[in-house]
Amino acid sequence: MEFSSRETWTVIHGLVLGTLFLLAFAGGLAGLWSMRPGLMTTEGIKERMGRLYIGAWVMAAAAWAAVITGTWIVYPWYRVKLAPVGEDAYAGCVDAILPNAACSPRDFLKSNVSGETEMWHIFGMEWKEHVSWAAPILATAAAFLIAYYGPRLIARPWLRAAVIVMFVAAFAAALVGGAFGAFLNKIAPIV
Amino acid sequence: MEFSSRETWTVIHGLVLGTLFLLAFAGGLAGLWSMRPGLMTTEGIKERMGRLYIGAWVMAAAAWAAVITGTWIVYPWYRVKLAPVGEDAYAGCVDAILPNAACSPRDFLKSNVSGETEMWHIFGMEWKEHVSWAAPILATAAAFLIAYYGPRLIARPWLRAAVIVMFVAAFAAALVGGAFGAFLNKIAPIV
Amino acid sequence: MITDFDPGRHDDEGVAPELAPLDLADKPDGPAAAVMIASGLGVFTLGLMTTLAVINGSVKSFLEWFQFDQGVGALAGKSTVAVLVFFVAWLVLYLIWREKDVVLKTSFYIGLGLGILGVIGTFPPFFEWFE
Amino acid sequence: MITDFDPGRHDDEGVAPELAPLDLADKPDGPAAAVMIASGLGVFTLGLMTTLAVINGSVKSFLEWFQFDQGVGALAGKSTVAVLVFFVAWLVLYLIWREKDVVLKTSFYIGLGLGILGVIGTFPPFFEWFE
Repeated sequence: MEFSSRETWTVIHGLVLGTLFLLAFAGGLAGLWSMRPGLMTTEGIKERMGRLYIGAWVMAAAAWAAVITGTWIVYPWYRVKLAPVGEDAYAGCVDAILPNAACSPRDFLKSNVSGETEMWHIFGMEWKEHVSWAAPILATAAAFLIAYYGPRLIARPWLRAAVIVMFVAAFAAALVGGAFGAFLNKIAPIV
Repeated sequence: MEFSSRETWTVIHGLVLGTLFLLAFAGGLAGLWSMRPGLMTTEGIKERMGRLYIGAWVMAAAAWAAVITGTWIVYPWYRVKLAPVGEDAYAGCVDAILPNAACSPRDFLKSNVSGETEMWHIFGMEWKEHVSWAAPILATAAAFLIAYYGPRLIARPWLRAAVIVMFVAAFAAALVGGAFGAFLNKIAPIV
Repeated sequence: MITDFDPGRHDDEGVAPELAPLDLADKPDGPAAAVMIASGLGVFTLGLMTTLAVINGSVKSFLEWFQFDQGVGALAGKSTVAVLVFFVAWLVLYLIWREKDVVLKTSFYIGLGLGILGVIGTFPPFFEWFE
Repeated sequence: MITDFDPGRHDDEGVAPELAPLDLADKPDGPAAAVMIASGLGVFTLGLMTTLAVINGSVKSFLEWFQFDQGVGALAGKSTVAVLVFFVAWLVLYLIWREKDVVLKTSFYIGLGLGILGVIGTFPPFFEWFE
């Protein structure tokens, strides 16, 4: 009962960091949402802010760790060209049911050997690999704004709303990345 | 770019319901944590409780939906005996790299055709399939307590702590289920 | 452990004055005790069924009966029985204790103890002892 | 849009009296405007690089240079350049606006607009037009 090195990295990239990101996002959003005048006592504000800072920075850190491990460790395994033999770009994928040592996930999807899978690469992976990088940028910006203004966000409803927009936009970018990542892992797992 | 019926159900079971559960848990825990005397104004309590009730019941509902779809839809695909031919219980799994039409995930893991995989079934799946059912029971009990006492939890710190224990225990049970589910899906996916 | 409901037993508004304007009705602790014990009992039943199915073939056959040919095996019975025990125990205790105060600490620890035993019962290294 | 820092421009403690006991120092809005615009610019750069790499082969080669033989391809350059633009723009604007007030609404909408353009640039049906 153990993981290969590749399985371990895909677990860290998607499952561990993804779970951490979701928990930090939901906890952070719940805290951010209540930052309105008249809802908390002074004591309550102090109690809240500590956790909100931690949640926001953990979310940003998880996003950075996820895109860096995803891009630099997992993605090369996905995209390596294993299948070409002479003129035939997908020779290695003939009869493949799933990616294997002669057919990378990208080869496998583009070869269409198991149905119309090409769009999973052209739309799913191509979007996911790029847009996911928006998540750490936006999460870092939101975390900075939360840390910079702190309790003052309570008195400035428009600013609080702007921070929530950035916070949720970071989540949306990560959701595209995470959902397509999980789907692609089903259709064409890293092996 | 589409899913088979089985892929769709595993996505609903693990990814959609799992994500919903995590979000509801983290948001709910953040709300529950702040239910202490002196932290919120009366207005703040009213604002908070609505979201806390929703979070707690969504968490319970997601847990019920996850264990019911998992047990009654996904699990039969996992455990069906496809491999036996005559005396040989795992004949269908010979040379299999992953589960296939002649070798269910359970057959595949128990056959050890791709390394020492038997423990993934004996420990991972056997624990996960049973203990996961504790999650909806505990989450429902916690949601009932939150709804029953409402703001009074603020004045009763011991009771609030007891509810948090049940809330986190529901999460822990789901975490065992979710983590082993994701791992098993890597080692021996439902196909 | 069980007493008549006494709305004056807690000073909630004294502990947290912010509750006063909400004008909350006080409620007996019986229904809360009911769900604490019932949820513990549900989880305990889960573990008990899991282990009993290993020990006794006819228990296993009984639990498999619940699968209605869906290929779920004994898990169908283990989970259905545990969920039924949870809801029935909750309902029964609720009806008995609806208007009573029941000591919550005792109820919680009973539930917790049952829950821990239940989780042990679902733990493979434990139930495999009986194979 | 840019003015000298005026600590009296908001009545935070008037809007939310619960802030008063915290005795918070007021801060200029410049650093916040900086991060709003810089993050928009970072996301915009991501989209721009993604689309430019499709249009122009030498841009793509330049972006691939960042992969240092790790097999990441042009994504290495797109992401590295976008992240550098984000941090450098943030730092530069921060240093310029550190002690200034900058109108946050304008800054946010600039950032939002850049961000939306950036996401469009990463959207495959968009950048495939240029193939």
